[in-house]
Amino acid sequence: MGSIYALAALGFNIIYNATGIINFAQGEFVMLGAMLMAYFAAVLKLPLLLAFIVVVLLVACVGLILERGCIHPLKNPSILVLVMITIAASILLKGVTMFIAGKEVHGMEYFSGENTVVDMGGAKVPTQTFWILGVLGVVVCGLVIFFNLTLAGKAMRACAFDRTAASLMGIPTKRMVMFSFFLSAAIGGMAGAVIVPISMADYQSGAMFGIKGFGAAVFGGLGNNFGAVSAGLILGILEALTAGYLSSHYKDALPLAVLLLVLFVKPSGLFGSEAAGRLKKF
Amino acid sequence: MMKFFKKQNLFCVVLVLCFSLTVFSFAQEKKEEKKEPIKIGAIFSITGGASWLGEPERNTMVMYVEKINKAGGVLGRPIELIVEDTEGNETKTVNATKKLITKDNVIAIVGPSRSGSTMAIIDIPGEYKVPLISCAAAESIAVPVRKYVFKTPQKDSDAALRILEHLKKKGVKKIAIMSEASGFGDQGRLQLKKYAPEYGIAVVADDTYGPKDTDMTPQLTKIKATEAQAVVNWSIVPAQSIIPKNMKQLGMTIPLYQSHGFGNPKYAEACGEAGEGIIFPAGRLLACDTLPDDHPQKKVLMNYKKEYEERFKDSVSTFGGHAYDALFIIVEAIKKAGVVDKDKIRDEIEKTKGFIGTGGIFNYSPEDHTGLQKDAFEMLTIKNGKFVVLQD
Amino acid sequence: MADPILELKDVCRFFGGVRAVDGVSFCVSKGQIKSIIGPNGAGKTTLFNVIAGNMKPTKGNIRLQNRNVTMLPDYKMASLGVTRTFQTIKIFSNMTVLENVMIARHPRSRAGFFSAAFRFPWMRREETSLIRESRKYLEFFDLLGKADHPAHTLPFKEQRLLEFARALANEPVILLADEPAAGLNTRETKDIAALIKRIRDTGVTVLLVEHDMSLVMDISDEILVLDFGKKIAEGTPEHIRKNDEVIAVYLGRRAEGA
Amino acid sequence: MMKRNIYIPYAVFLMIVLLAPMFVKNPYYLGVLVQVGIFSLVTMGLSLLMGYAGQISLGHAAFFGMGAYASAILTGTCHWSPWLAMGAGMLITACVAWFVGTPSLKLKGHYLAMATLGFGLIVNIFFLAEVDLTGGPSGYTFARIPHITFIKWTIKSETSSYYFVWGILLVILLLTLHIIHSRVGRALRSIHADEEAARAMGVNTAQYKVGIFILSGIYASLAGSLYAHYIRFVAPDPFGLMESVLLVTMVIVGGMGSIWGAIAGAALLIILPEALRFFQDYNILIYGAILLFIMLFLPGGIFGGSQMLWLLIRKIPGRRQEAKDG
Repeated sequence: MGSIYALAALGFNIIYNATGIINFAQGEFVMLGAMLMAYFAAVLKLPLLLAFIVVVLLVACVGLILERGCIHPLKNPSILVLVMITIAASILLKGVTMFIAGKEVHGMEYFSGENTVVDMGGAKVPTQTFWILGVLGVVVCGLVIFFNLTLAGKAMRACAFDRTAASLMGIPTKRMVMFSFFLSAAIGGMAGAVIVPISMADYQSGAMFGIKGFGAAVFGGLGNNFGAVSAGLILGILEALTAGYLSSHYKDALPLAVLLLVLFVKPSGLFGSEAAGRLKKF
Repeated sequence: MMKFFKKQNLFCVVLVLCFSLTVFSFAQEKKEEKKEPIKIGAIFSITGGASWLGEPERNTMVMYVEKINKAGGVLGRPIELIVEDTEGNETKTVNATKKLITKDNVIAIVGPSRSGSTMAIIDIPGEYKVPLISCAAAESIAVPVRKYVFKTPQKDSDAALRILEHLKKKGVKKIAIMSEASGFGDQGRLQLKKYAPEYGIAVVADDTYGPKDTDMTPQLTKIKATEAQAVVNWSIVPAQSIIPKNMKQLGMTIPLYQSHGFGNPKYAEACGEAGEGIIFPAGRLLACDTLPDDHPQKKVLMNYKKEYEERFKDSVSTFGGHAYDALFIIVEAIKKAGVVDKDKIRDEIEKTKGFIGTGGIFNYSPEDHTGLQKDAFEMLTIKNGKFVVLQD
Repeated sequence: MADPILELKDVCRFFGGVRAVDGVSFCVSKGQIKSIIGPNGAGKTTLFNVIAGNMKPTKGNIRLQNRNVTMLPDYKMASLGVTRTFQTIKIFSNMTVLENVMIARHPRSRAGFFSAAFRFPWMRREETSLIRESRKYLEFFDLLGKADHPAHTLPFKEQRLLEFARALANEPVILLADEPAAGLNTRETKDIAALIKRIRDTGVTVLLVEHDMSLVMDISDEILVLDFGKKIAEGTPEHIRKNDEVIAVYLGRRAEGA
Repeated sequence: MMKRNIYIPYAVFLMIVLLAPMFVKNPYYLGVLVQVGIFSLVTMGLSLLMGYAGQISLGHAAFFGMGAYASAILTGTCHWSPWLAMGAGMLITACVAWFVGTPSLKLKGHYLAMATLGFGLIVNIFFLAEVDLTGGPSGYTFARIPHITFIKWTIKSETSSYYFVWGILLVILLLTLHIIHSRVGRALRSIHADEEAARAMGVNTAQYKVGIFILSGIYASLAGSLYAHYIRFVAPDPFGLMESVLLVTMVIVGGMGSIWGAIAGAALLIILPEALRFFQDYNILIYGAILLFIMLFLPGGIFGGSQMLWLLIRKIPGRRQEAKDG
């Protein structure tokens, strides 16, 4: 579970870094990924890998459309307006999904066969968990390589650091924003695609992924990808521990309380430095 | 400063204009009203958290109202169905109810889908003297009896009793309860805890989960460590299909009982292989193929199932059945009353006896607005991915 | 030195390993214009922030009119009479020019949530006198004609003036001006110099951080030179002009920097 | 001169509010207007916090819910007088707001958003989990929430609810307008513009931020109590995260930095979904589209929009920015 939060948090970060926006439609990307995956793999019976690739591309395109249609046309928007736009967009995405896919829940088999488990020191771990961890690992490695070794990645980091300076250096910041939406939507789509066998999805599951992902992103320090991954995992583990040992009522409350306490003590998140926080005003 | 504030004045005027426009448009709308059709209102959670409940309910209503109208309507007048959406939100439900009653002047209301929503509006029918038949299960809707409020689903407590009976028969002494943190799950949890001692059954674990949770392994791991001989899960959301999966992954072999909220073929489908052998109480609709031919409900159930599935290309669920029952109870009452009068219709609804619906055989009385006994529930199980009546 | 308004003793401010301000001591006397100069990164702005209460000193002691104010937060310092202007103009762009000045009277008025909500008679009187006083300050800076304009519509120089008007309306004991000539041309700089003198003549002590040497030499009564967070010289403009170490620092730095 | 100017629109508004029931007789419409009043109360407080002090709260539905639950529990379980319960609710909310606000408001931007969001979720989980106190997920069903009695009138019918809620709203509105056009209002706006400069002018920004947070919490709590006595049933759902987001949306759609905008936003976002009932399932699409449209083309909200429109008509250029900033 934590891995999914981590993936969602990564998505938040990528857009945040490029634009300073918190994209509240991020959860919707995860939901779309899950729904499409269920459709392609379970209904159309496409081979897994093909379905996965198609899903990720499709969700990424939705991200692109979102950016082109809603973010791009604005000339000089305030952060708050952008946030509201992403909220409105997420309502729309939800609505469209509801009409196309219906209101039922969709699920599918585990990637490696129904209900297969691996015995690990007495604890039975579903094989899907490894798929999820694997995807997280691949995404993290991919991002590290992308941001550090490729020109486009470096350009995006430059944008994150100082947008004006980056555009003066000839980096097409607008295109970078577009690309960041593409990338984070793709990551969201991946997260959705791997989670659907475990948790199933309907048109409303986006909000939960969104909140948890946002929580993880803030917890780890906005804009800090390493922080996002660790914080996502920590939140997931905290949740499981609370439900297992304390009270399942407060399963969601305790990690939140921990998050709040951390913020109060260290206002820029666990791994965020104050300077890197680059606090954006509303 | 003068100028600055003057500008503000103008915005206020604009605001005020908008406000008065709305007011006037409200006032205008009232005039266009035709008296001809008989208006029946319906309030379902068509969107929002419980849309999978509201959807079949609405579909059922729409389909049968069309059918009735094609056959000449009731008392020679067509029925006009006005469906409202609660969005699963209590405030919206209140608005919808008031709209139906005071703006649309409906003569009776079917719904809401959920217990919480029903409780939010429970006094309104009495205030405006409009009969309402709820499609939500909670016992508190009909206990204490409210003059204008009826319900069609079976009682929660009956479901709990049926489960406990079965557990007792199987010699189970210790159970673990899982429930979803919602009105439905909470009611069931309370009922189970209340009646379990009467059957000599101890509750050794009592856990909840959020309606949108995706993994119940932590709770189940905790339960696994107890001496529970069976898990009883009370939920109405898709999340419950995850429990059998999780249990299988954890290697738990104790039987899983679900509530009547499991009565949706999609849930069984979602469980896949892990769902085999789940035991749960439900109306007979789901397993009507396996009912003996001489069962009084068989014909009604088979017809409803056939018609619904033909029209909507979607498997039938008990929830739609609740709406079916409510609609036809009202229609029968109108026929018997002979006039379209809210109070007379209410009286006739209360006099309903031996009405064969999808939920069971309804007998309302001034003391009982539930209409069903606990034998309305049949214990079902999943065999080869299909609901069948449990034989033993 | 007679009548010290502000007194710093061995004030330090470290950021991790960086000693931005390192053991600085000095006095500002009443009615003086004192300037702090030094190369980029010498710790001038940090020192300002420490005095104004924006940052707590790591070590050391600050006294205002013989009162220990070392650890007081910035808004307290402001109400005690330490007011500042900023290097990058910080006017309240969402308010009118007049309201900008009225804000400065904040510590000198007392209406709270409750009294504001119910508009007690005394509160109305306070508001009226607030407007009257604030208009006086605007008049002093020739801004009265634009009192009701939104502050962000003013041209740059007038925004700077507004910042001064606002600072003065705070009735400061000592005014900390952070590079008031930044972004202004030579003529405007001259106007600012005259203005600072006028402010001093109203009895307000001025502590100045400035890069523009001509401005500093022209108006300062005393100058303090910082380098790497340390005080390297202090004295009258003539004295500083002749100080070898100061010249070395400036020339040396320039040679490196160029 | 300032005084006259805030009282004129107020007086016009007062007349409209008083006269509206002469045209709107249908209880359903009146009921919708009552809800507009209740939500306006919350958005007014939120507008003070967001538009004036420049802080954000994604947990305001929690305060709204605390007022509602306080009224429900204290009148239902403890048999207090509704007025006393209302006061107690506001007091409790104020304490909680102080307790949460003091550390939270040191945070900025998205971190503050997350902190308030987290707080809102925790309070909602509390409503869900404390079954013995709140009735849990099924809502408060231990007792029926009584009608409120004002002097000798029982507020029961839609018309009386309308006058009661809007009467309270009008009083609060007046007080709020006074606060805005005062030393306190200026201090708040200075925080919005530049916190450091505000402190340099002697404004104790931390104290004001917490103060306005508490005040907006109290408004929300009062609205919650009114809600509880009007709907007479409380359940956790209407006080969740989506409601908090909706409240913020109301303020932004209405136009930040204007109390009138807050009322307009509440009115629009309450009336719009009701008006869209006709479209049934499609309302979610239309709703989203309208929201998107407003944000794309009227970034200053309805109020900023009307402002811009007026300026365009009058051909006074150069104020676009102002609408945006406000």
